[in-house]
Amino acid sequence: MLRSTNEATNDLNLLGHPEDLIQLLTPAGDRVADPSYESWVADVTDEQLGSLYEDMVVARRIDTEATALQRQGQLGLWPPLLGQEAAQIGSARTLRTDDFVFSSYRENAVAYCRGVDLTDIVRVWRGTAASGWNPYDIGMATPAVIIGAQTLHATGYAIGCQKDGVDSVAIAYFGDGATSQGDVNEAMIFAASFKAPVVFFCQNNQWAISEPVGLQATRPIADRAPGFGIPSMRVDGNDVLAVMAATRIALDRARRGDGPTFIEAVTYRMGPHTTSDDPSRYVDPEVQQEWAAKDPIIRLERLLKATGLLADELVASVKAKADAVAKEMRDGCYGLEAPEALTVFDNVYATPHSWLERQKSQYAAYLASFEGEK
Amino acid sequence: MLRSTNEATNDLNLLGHPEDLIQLLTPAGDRVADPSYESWVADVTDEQLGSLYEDMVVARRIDTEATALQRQGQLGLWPPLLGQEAAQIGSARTLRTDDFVFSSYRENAVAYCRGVDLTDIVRVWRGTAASGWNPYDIGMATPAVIIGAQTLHATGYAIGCQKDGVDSVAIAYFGDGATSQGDVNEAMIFAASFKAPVVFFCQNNQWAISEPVGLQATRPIADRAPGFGIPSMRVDGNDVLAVMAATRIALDRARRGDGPTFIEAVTYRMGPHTTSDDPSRYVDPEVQQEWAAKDPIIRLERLLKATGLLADELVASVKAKADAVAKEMRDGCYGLEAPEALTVFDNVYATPHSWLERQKSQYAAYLASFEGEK
Amino acid sequence: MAQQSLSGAINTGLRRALADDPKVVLLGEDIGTLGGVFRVTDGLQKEFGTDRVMDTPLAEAGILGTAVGLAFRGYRPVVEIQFDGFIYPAFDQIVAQVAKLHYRTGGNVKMPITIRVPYGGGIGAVEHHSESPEAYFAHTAGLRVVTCSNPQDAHTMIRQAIACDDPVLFFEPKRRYWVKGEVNEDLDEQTVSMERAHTVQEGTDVTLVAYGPLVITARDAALAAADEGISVEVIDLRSLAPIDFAAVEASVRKTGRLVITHEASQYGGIGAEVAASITERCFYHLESAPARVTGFDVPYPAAKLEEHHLPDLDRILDAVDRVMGRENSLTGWSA
Amino acid sequence: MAQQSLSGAINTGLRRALADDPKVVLLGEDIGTLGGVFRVTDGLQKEFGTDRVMDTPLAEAGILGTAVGLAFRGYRPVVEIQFDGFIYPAFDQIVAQVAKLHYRTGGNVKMPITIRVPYGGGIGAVEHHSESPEAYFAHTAGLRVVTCSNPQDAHTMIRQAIACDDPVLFFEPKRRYWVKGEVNEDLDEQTVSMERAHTVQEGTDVTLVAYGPLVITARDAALAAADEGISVEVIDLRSLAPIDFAAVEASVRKTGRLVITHEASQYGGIGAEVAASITERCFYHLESAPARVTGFDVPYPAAKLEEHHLPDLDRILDAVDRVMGRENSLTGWSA
Ligand SMILES: Cc1ncc(C[n+]2csc(CCOP(=O)(O)OP(=O)(O)O)c2C)c(N)n1
Ligand SMILES: Cc1ncc(C[n+]2csc(CCOP(=O)(O)OP(=O)(O)O)c2C)c(N)n1
Ligand SMILES: [Mg+2]
Ligand SMILES: [Mg+2]
Repeated sequence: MLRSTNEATNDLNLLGHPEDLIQLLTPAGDRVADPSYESWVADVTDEQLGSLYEDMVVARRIDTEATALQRQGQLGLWPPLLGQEAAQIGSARTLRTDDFVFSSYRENAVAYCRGVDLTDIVRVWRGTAASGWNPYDIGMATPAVIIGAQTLHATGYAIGCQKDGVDSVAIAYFGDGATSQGDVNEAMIFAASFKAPVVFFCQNNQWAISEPVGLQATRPIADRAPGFGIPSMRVDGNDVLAVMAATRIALDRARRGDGPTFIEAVTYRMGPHTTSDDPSRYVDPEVQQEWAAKDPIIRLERLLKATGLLADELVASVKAKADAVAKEMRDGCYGLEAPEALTVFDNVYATPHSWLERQKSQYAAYLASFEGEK
Repeated sequence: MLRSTNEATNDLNLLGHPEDLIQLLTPAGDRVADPSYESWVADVTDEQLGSLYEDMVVARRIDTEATALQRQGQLGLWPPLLGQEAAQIGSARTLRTDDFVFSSYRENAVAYCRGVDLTDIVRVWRGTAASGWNPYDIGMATPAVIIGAQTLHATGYAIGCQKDGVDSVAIAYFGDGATSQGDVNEAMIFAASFKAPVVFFCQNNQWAISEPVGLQATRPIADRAPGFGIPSMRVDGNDVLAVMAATRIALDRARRGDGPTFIEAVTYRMGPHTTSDDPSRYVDPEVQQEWAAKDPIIRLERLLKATGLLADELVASVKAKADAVAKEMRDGCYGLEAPEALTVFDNVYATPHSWLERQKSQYAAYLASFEGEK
Repeated sequence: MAQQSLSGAINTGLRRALADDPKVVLLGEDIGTLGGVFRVTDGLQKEFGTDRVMDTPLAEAGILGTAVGLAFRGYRPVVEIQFDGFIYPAFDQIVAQVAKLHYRTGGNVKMPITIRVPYGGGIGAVEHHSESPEAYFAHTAGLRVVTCSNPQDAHTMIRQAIACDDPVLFFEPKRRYWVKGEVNEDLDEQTVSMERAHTVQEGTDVTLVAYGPLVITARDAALAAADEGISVEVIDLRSLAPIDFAAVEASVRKTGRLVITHEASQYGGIGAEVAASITERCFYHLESAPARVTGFDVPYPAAKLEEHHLPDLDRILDAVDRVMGRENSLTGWSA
Repeated sequence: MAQQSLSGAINTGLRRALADDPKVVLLGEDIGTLGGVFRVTDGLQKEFGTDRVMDTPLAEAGILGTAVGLAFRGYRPVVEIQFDGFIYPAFDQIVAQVAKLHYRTGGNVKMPITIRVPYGGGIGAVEHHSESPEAYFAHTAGLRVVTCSNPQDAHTMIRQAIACDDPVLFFEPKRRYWVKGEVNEDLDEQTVSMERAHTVQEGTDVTLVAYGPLVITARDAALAAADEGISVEVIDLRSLAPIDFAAVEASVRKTGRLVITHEASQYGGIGAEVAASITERCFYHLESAPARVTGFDVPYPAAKLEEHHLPDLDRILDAVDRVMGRENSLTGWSA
């Protein structure tokens, strides 16, 4: 069950030294020839390039729409993913429906790829429910807000897949800040020991609220995993093709029974941490500008233009899709009402609970005591 | 405050790739010429070699004596350090009195080097006190039983030294099993971020009770630290000179302001986990034999013999010392009585506490109610 | 129907659970080859394999977090925490994840995780090996907390805990591991239920509520009290969250007096909830204020002091005298 | 004497502590450049430097464990836990280390660590941002637990907490951060003490015990009760461990009735200890069973449901009617 040092070393060679950043598409929109990775996306057709473009545009639209809804007071809070579209779409689009996602709160583009009902995306942020969706419907757990906790859940789920003898994979999404949590390190240790089919997908967006990644790590985050016996890759997180390639390599290793892989997707949080954050207190506008120039959508747009794939129909259909998605989400949001009072007692337990039933019954009596009043 | 990747890399080069095992004294008792490390123990005089020998013999004697006391029912429990004398003596003897040790329960040879009162070593194991000694008297915290917790304490203490502008160093002792705990990983992260003058000294004795190190780590433990930006060394833990050299390098780096260093001392737990453990259930006798051949004391004895330093006087004085120490500890142990009942309420708080005072007063009344009875 | 020790009864209960349901998996430190430091899982890895009985790396948060993932995948993880004092590194995973996931997922994801915890003192151990942390978990919505006091209950209850679709903290009174008793492995819910309190002995003057390691002590105290002409009804709670208050209430309505005992610290302990709830439910039946006989509000003390810290027969009798209005250690005491 | 908001009063309290004692250091996530997500540490890093006010890596156990080491070295760390729900990863360091080290070292090593925790609900937040975990710490020997309800107390108490040689959990009612009030920075121990309960309003019929965010609600309830001819005495506990029971007892001996309210879940909460202890101390002065008005025993609910979960004026008045023996929501109710 435990892997030998040699195997691990081979894996490391296979994946190259974590420090070089994998890139297949430059900010200028040029394809990069990289033998060890481009083969993993060689099958991506022009059409699929177009749909990746659509996904990213739609994801950004969902994000800006939700941000607007929060500004209008329709949502209590929203954690923008602005700038991280390639990291999320590129990875999530490589997953199979029988794979399972354990994410944090910012992975709404991932949820979109998993086929989430758009209304479900805003449910929790509107405060009308504890849960957005049924994890088993879309193969994605409801987000973990406790930083890092979900990485262990992904590892356990992966061990379960292993026991079931299936080649499904669990993928954990987490941030650069999360890598400081004990849970994330323990997840790597458990995953390595049991050779679990799990992918650790770290979106290094340079910030943990106001804390720069340099406070969490004094070396590239991808450097850590190898020490735990987990091969890692450091990929340009704003390059949807590179992200796809890296994720496919990781998924392939997991399905082949080679165990966990760690991916550091180097990207940037272009928006505030959440709608209640004020980045002007800590973000350097110049750095922000540098990253704006590396925008994931623009670079793919440039490629599509250059290769003549950005036909008017595509532009039009993408816009139409984005509008439709935004409208569906907005309408769904408006339709979300406060739940009935006594539902506050639901789902605490799966089986009858004498104490809670008594409490519920007493509160029902309390509510009843107001009936007839004004 | 944060170190750059380059610095870290240089450190790594400086310390060599963690995987090669540093050794200056072979099991056969031959000195190994290793330019990058032998210079660090070049100043060790023949006399000092003799006292290192004495320390190890005494440490083993303390250990066997305490084990005997447990067998006789004088102690409730004892965690033998048998086989780990070189790792503990070699490292602890390089410390200054103003350095501070944060250890686990097995580091009794370290406590001996710190000048602990011999009776204090057995106090806790006899169950007569919560604490063996005053940490400030010997620059060593009372042992942490919660695996890994002390590594963070050492890091915090080191940050304190940094703030005070002194070149004192904190050293954390922990085991191979401890490296799986989130706390130990967080300690490395904090130490790296704040460049704290702390030495992480891991005694890899191959076992965490019945679990082999392979369950905790699929690669050498020393491989982990570099990923966190902490240079590491992998040293023959049964070679007192190699351990000294490695520890001195680490201490020197810390004092120079270069931050934390990780040392993996590869050794073997020759005894049971504790006196209540039954290793026959999980230890392979052959492996045990292989390690017996690498005994830390025997190899130094061979060197001393070969170099004619093992004079009869030395042998005699060492034996006398060991006998004296054992006797002092044994007598001290016998002298330890159960504390007075009401002391159970002492030291819970440093300042008056109304609730606890009431509880104490009521228990005093309860005890008084028996007075006069038979 | 054979004699089994309490630890042996849990072992046979685990064996039955592993045999009956392929989704049951055991996780913990040293539970495989070694069979656990208390041998509670002895022989199970040999019988069911390393896939069903897994030794894990030394990290409690890792163990619980992994169990959560296994539960997501449809497994029923049974986790062993080696000693009571080592459960805290897993506190976040237990309180923020295990306890809340069913609620968080709108009831779609079940967390049928059983967390076995050898707990309590009286074995002369060093720090962290004798604690009673049950109140932390009883105060946490989403968790169930139970504890056993004899081999029969231990066997039946561990199987009920594993079969339960909610997460269950299963506290094992380690100092009673060696107590022997008849065990019928085929008892039904009606006879022994982890949710229902058990009246160990009937009485009419005082209701004495105990659980886990102190049930035996409480029963002995009741016998001693009888000699003094006091009829004590002893109730073994079994479930600490929720507590079977209907049973305790019925008893107190009869006796009018209540004494609660546990090893855990008193301040904010289970005893406080029992006293508060029972006072709420039958205030007008109470002849005197409920009394608590518990461990002191100190870190678990050195072995040579634990005899003072732990409630014993005399301290319980003293409280019985107090609720009976007889002379006791606090007669004439003033703060 | 200037008007300060509750958060501002803590900020000035921290500033004074940093200025008065060079050993005071602040540690936490986002407390430096950002000044904390609630701006409680706003400007302090600028004023005292990164050596005194440290942004730490994102790991609560790491923060507390580091604070322990700093305390060993003679520092007085003041730690900020960003939100109540994020304290659990540090639970082991707090409960097994911070709380026990003074005891473990025979009183030789002090742990003057202050753990600041913005807590409680009412701000429409998502999960883990509205919890009230005080009972876990109150049940832990070795820790002190306090909470403030107004700017003056906030300022004086945070300084007293930092000056205290014992570890102190300092719970800050986040939904009251913006409440303004007069703050005299030079008050002495006699006037405001974190150890002594404060009688917010005198009354003769019912003693209403509250703390933190609900003190304002309790006072409003008392005013409303007055209109119904019920005289309610409102007590702000301030210290939750230990509780100033002498003050509560004196009040209940006068009123004969007790209502306790807190946002935290009821089962095993602070209210249970108050009810149990007061019943023990003045059973024969009680006219009715102490009543508890608390959050439900559920994970903190979605924002749109929190109005039901949180005790409010009406629920408190309903309990006041209950202890007064007047008609109330449970009149005629049966399980
Ligand atoms: C255990 C825990 N501590 C603190 C927080 C508060 N918090 C929420 S998000 C966040 C920063 C997370 O940064 P990162 O992991 O990089 O993810 P990102 O927000 O950048 O996507 C913090 C500190 C939390 N949610 N959980
Ligand atoms: C948090 C925690 N979990 C479990 C234990 C029980 N335990 C005591 S020692 C030990 C093994 C430790 O192994 P290692 O770190 O290698 O140190 P060694 O005993 O080999 O010196 C375990 C699991 C503990 N003390 N603390
Ligand atoms: Mg980030
Ligand atoms: Mg070991």
